[in-house]
Amino acid sequence: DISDNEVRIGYLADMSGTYSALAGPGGLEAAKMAIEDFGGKVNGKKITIVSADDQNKPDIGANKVRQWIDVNNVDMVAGMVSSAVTIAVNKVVEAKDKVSLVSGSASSSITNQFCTPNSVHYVYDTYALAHGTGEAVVKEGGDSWFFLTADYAFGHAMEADVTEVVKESGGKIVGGVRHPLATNDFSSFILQAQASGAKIVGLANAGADTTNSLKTAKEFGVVQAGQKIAGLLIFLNDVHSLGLETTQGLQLTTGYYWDRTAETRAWSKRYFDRTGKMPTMVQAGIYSSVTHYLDAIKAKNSDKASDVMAQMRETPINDFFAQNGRIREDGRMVHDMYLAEVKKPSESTGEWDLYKILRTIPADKAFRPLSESKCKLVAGR
Amino acid sequence: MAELLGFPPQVLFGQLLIGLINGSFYALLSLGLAIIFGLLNIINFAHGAQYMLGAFVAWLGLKFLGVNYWVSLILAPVVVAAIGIAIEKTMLRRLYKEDHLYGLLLTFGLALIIEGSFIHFFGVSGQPFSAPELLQGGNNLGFMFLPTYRAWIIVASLIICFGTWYMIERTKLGAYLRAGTENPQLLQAFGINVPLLITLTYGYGVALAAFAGVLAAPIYSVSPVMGSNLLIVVFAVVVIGGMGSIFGAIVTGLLMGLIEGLTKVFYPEASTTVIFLVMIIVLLIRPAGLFGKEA
Amino acid sequence: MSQDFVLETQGLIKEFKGFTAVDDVNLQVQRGHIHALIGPNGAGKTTCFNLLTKFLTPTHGKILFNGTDITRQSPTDIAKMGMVRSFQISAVFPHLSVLDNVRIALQRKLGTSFHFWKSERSLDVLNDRAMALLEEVDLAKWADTVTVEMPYGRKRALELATTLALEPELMLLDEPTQGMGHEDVERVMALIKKVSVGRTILMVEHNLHVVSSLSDRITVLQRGAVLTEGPYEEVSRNPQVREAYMGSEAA
Amino acid sequence: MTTQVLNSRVNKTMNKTKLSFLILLLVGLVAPFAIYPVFLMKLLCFALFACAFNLMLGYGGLLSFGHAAFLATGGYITGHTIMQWGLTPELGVLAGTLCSAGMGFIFGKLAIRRQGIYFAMITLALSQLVFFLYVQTPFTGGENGLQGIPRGELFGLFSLEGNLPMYYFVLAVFVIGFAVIYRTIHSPFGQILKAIRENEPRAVSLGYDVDKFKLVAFVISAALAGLAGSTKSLVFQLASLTDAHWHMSGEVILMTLLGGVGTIFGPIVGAATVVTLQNYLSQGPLASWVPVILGLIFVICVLLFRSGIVGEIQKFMKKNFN
Amino acid sequence: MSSDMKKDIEQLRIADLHAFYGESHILHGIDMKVNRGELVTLLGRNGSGRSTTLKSIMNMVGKRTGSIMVNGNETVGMPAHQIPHLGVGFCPEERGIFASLNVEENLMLPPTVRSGGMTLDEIYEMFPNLYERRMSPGTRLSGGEQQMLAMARILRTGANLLLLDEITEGLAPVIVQTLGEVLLKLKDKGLTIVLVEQNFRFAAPLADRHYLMEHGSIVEEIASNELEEKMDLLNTYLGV
Ligand SMILES: Nc1ncnc2c1ncn2[C@@H]1O[C@H](COP(=O)(O)OP(=O)(O)OP(=O)(O)O)[C@@H](O)[C@H]1O
Ligand SMILES: Nc1ncnc2c1ncn2[C@@H]1O[C@H](COP(=O)(O)OP(=O)(O)OP(=O)(O)O)[C@@H](O)[C@H]1O
Ligand SMILES: [Mg+2]
Ligand SMILES: [Mg+2]
Repeated sequence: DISDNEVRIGYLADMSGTYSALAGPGGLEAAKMAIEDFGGKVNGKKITIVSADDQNKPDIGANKVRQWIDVNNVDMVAGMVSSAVTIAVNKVVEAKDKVSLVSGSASSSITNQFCTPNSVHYVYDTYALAHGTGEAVVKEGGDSWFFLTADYAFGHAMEADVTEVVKESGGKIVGGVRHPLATNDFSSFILQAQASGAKIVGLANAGADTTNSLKTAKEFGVVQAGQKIAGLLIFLNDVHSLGLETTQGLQLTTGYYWDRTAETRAWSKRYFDRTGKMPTMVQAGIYSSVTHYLDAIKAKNSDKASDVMAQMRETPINDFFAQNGRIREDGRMVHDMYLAEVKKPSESTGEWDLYKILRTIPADKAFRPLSESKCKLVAGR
Repeated sequence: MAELLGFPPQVLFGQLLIGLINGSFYALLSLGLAIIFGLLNIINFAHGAQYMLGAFVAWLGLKFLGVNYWVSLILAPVVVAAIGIAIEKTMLRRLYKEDHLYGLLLTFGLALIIEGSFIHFFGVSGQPFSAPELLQGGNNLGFMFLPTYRAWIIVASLIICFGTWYMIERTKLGAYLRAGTENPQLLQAFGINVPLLITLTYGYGVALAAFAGVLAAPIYSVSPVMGSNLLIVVFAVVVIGGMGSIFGAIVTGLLMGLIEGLTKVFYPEASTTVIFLVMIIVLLIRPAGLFGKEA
Repeated sequence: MSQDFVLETQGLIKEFKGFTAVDDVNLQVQRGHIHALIGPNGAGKTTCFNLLTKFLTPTHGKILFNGTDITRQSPTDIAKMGMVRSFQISAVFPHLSVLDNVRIALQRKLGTSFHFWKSERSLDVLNDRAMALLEEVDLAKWADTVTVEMPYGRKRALELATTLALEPELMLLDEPTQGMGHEDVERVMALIKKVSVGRTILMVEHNLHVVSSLSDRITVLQRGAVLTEGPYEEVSRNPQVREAYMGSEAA
Repeated sequence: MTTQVLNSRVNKTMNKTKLSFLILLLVGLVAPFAIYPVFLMKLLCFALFACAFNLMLGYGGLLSFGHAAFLATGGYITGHTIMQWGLTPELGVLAGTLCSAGMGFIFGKLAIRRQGIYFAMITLALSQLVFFLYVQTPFTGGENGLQGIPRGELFGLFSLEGNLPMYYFVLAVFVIGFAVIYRTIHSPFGQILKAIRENEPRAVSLGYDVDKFKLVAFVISAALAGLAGSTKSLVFQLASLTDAHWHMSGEVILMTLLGGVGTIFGPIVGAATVVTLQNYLSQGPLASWVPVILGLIFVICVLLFRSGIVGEIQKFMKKNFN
Repeated sequence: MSSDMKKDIEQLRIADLHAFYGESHILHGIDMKVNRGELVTLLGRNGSGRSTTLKSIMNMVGKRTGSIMVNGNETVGMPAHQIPHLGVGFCPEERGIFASLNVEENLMLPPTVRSGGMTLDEIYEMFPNLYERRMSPGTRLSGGEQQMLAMARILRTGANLLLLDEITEGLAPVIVQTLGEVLLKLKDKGLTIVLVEQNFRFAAPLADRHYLMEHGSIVEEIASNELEEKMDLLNTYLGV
């Protein structure tokens, strides 16, 4: 049965900070769409949603969720961008035996050493990005890399993952810098990248740091000088705000692109009409994950974490977002990823016509195989 | 080719140049802070926000009114200065007699308001703003590719900085400023319109920030938070230079740019922290900063 | 022989970049004396004074207090040794009560000044002594007023009381009557006379009236160097002193 | 600053203070039955933090811009000692407090000779170094922080997992911390501190080693800030970089100023106000306006009631009731 | 130009002046009048309000009511920075030398408000100490030197109404004498001088009239020729 006759969803994300454009208010809108499309009720029980800004601070996020669960009896937490926040929140959610659907976070550790039985990592992770982009780039001859790495756990993880891929595929790392979070000027690092003579400059950073790196790279003519840039964590909104002039030719891995199929176009159109923006993979993922969650409740007619999680694991995900997506025991939702390249201004036909999909990375290739998992929940561990 | 500390000299040279460029931003901003602190005895925490305003005014001007870069370079500082003057006349004015902690808090509050509202309306992700035709592209100096725009930054800011310095240290008006810094009431009693002097000074300090903002717009993304990160660094610069010392602010600004630049080569992780280390060391050796006068 | 000299300077020199403010001064202050330091403006009195009280450090030379070299000691130390300065600008704790002002000075000997766990009532034992001191400078009836509210002359008196609380062996007064009306001047003179008993006092003073009637011995500085030294009568007769300092006034 | 006058009045109002504190205490004892305990605990932690800071600014006359470092250190050390060495909570908190005190001593040694803005900036700089240290050293878990710190059993006996027992533990800690501050202010030491702030050169000439006094005050303040941090890390079971960031140092200034610098209850009121605002605004429509609203409060507070909520109330009382 | 011709031109008239520092009411209805070319002194105990009187003329107090006419212009309600341009020069009791300006800059700082002020050379001639140290920072001067500087500074501006507060403070007797002579010279040049003095011995021979202040109001006006018979009065108020 459904606790206090109401399904309560908490939407937690960076609502105003660096990451607010990739999930933020747009993500909340997507979640609301999902609820509306569900008729606002599941088995006649009202669905309500509360939201909060975690300011990318784990203590604020965790505390907020704790309060949601203790006071507002929230059943599920969605959104969640900063990996640090997510890990903290998942701890609380596990302790209180509720559900969390992580769409925004990158760190693959969420379903690895930090995995919990109560959370799903839905859209993408560093492993997927690293392998998607890394392999592709090396295949095309980008076999010597220089990293611009944000000096914190996420950056390090990213760098490590990519390094592995590059080495496996026969490339080598010629150097790198670890820059502090929110560095305001990247020219010095770009200069070092140029001096390194590497073919590829890999950006193992996110948000403003990535966009600033790209701007500066453009300014210093990195690409003209014959180097290529591999953006490892770049979202549609970044490309959109930077403009094609700056980002053209950039290769990246994404879990979703609005202009890929009829379904994606249809849903994205609806989203666009509500928000005036095309959805990022995270925002699309939020809609998909919330819907999947509500379906599970509907099926089990219960919002008890164990029931819902079980149901969600059993049923494959087939919607505009994912085909044959499934949730593994470590909480990883595996689905096809896509290698995309940013179009040249000449190729683009509209404000949002930004990517061309190069190829599909099949689900089983895209994510870390369970055999390598450090997750306590994985059988044989 | 001989290596220097494991780096080919030309690489280091490039890094130093880059450092100098960033330094000239520090110089511009800390100069404004120093002037304001000097005469108003107020630690202008809104400086970062006003720097951001400068960039945004330029961006909005371009986007909605088609005002070009060169016009903005003059216009934006004027507009922001006007805002600053309004702030001074309506709020700061009431605080001069108070402990300067209050000035700091008021301006801090203002910064929160300004940045907060801009985030609300424009979001934090940076707005694109391209350099004017004339300054696009760049040329290869052999040891590095120097974008024309970066060269322009050094030139522009150095001219402004040293012009200002000359004005304050070598002219009668400057003498009034320095005197007003110490004892405005008495200066007033000599027949000088101190309130006006103060208002204009604040306006000028703010204008400097805005000017830096416009300079920054094409190379850093125009975003509401662009100033807040810079702010405490610039404070550190002012303090290292010696509170209220104009010359100190300028020179230290450039110096810190260089030091930061080198750190970005040898220990990038610490590049945003190194300035504070320098500050501690300096203050331990010279309690009033490099160019400050001992009390 | 330097026994009965409380304070002695040997070849004291202070240079400010390129400018010698105090130039080889050998000062000897005899125990029990009121010793005045006079001289034209810019002669180096205040500088000299600041050297003695460690607010400046000498470029060359030695300072001996009771025969021990204190040239390198901190202001705090010499205060503890019993050599206390009283300030040109009145040095009181403006927002404390008059009584508390004196108590602060007395408190140190209690040795509990760092005890942040004790109640401040533990200081009440000092009240009698404090009142006694206030009596001495007839401020008893002001004891509970907040100090700012007292007129200028009284503040000087209070300051003296706090200084006395340390039972100093040597008191250094910089222009004790500066900016005072005649009444206050008289009162302070009386006070100084009173407290000088069993103490040594060194003071900088421009008011010849004060100097002549108080001091046992006078040192005249000029351009940083000692011009002459001796009792008032002698000094005031010295033509150089008249020319450089007193003018026709003294007589 | 305007606070001096207030302090000089503190002695007279001592009994009044004791009374109001008893009332507060009673409120504190019953509060968790009306209000969400975790929220209350957060509030108490910040109140203690602000009080500690106020000891320095309001009574030592020194504005520290680096108190975040102490808060964070308390949290990290407590978290680490409990998670890695399996200490019981009270010992963990003790460890955190001591380490903060130690750090306070180092900060003090370096900064204490400087006055005003220079003091503020050195403390800021030092706290930035500490921040950097905590970003780099593995034991803090980088930006993930120390996650899932167990609340454990007090003295190895009473479990603190539940919110209520935890709350009373926090309340007890707060009361102790507050008592220490109160006593410090009204002690022989406090007297000298007052004197120094009133007229430092004079204090020197009276033979007081001014720097030592300031240092002791600073260490006490740091220790209590650490205590607040340690307790906080137990409450949220998390120690993160947020606490070490200079914004935190700014926030505590805001709280103190808002409540009333140099007033004994000011910081508590200030902390309560700020924490409540942040808590209730951060969800719902005004969420993205939180910084703006805080900013407005700053401005209004500085322009209209400069001596803070409590300060203004005291003034009002003075005007109308004696 | 014979001075008696100007004697009756009214340079300064103060009527029912009240002055406040924040809460505290300092001056309680001052009335006084100074003619051109006159030198009058304000005598009184410490805290009797003499400096405050001068400061009120310069509009340097918290609040002031009543009337202050300078050269026939009402200055109450006039912003402080306009008053000097009526030809008023003020030498404050705390000297107010600017540390960040060197001696010469300090001298040159006040704008000239009328023609006929002293030239730099004349000033240096009068105060050789200042010439010696003209390039050193203002506050590096000794107490006395600073006093000279503060005085000299306003002589340059050509102001014809001088408000001098305790200018002999901390000066060696010789300098005090020279200063006395200077004042007489200025008087002959037709300048009007209001002098606040502790040093009665200095002021008495110079002044045409004395105003005796007590608790922020004027209790007695004494012409120099009446000094003798009013001596006992002075004694009771000042203890001369
Ligand atoms: N810090 C300083 N730097 C440079 N010169 C100084 C400094 N302090 C004093 N002097 C110079 O040293 C000389 C002596 O100064 P000092 O204050 O000792 O004179 P004084 O005897 O006290 O005179 P007065 O009686 O006027 O106070 C003066 O000429 C002054 O200009
Ligand atoms: N800034 C101020 N704020 C408050 N009260 C003041 C201020 N300045 C002076 N007073 C008070 O005004 C009264 C008159 O001061 P004023 O300086 O005019 O006295 P005075 O006659 O000049 O004596 P003296 O200058 O010798 O001390 C005194 O009681 C003094 O305490
Ligand atoms: Mg002197
Ligand atoms: Mg006076």
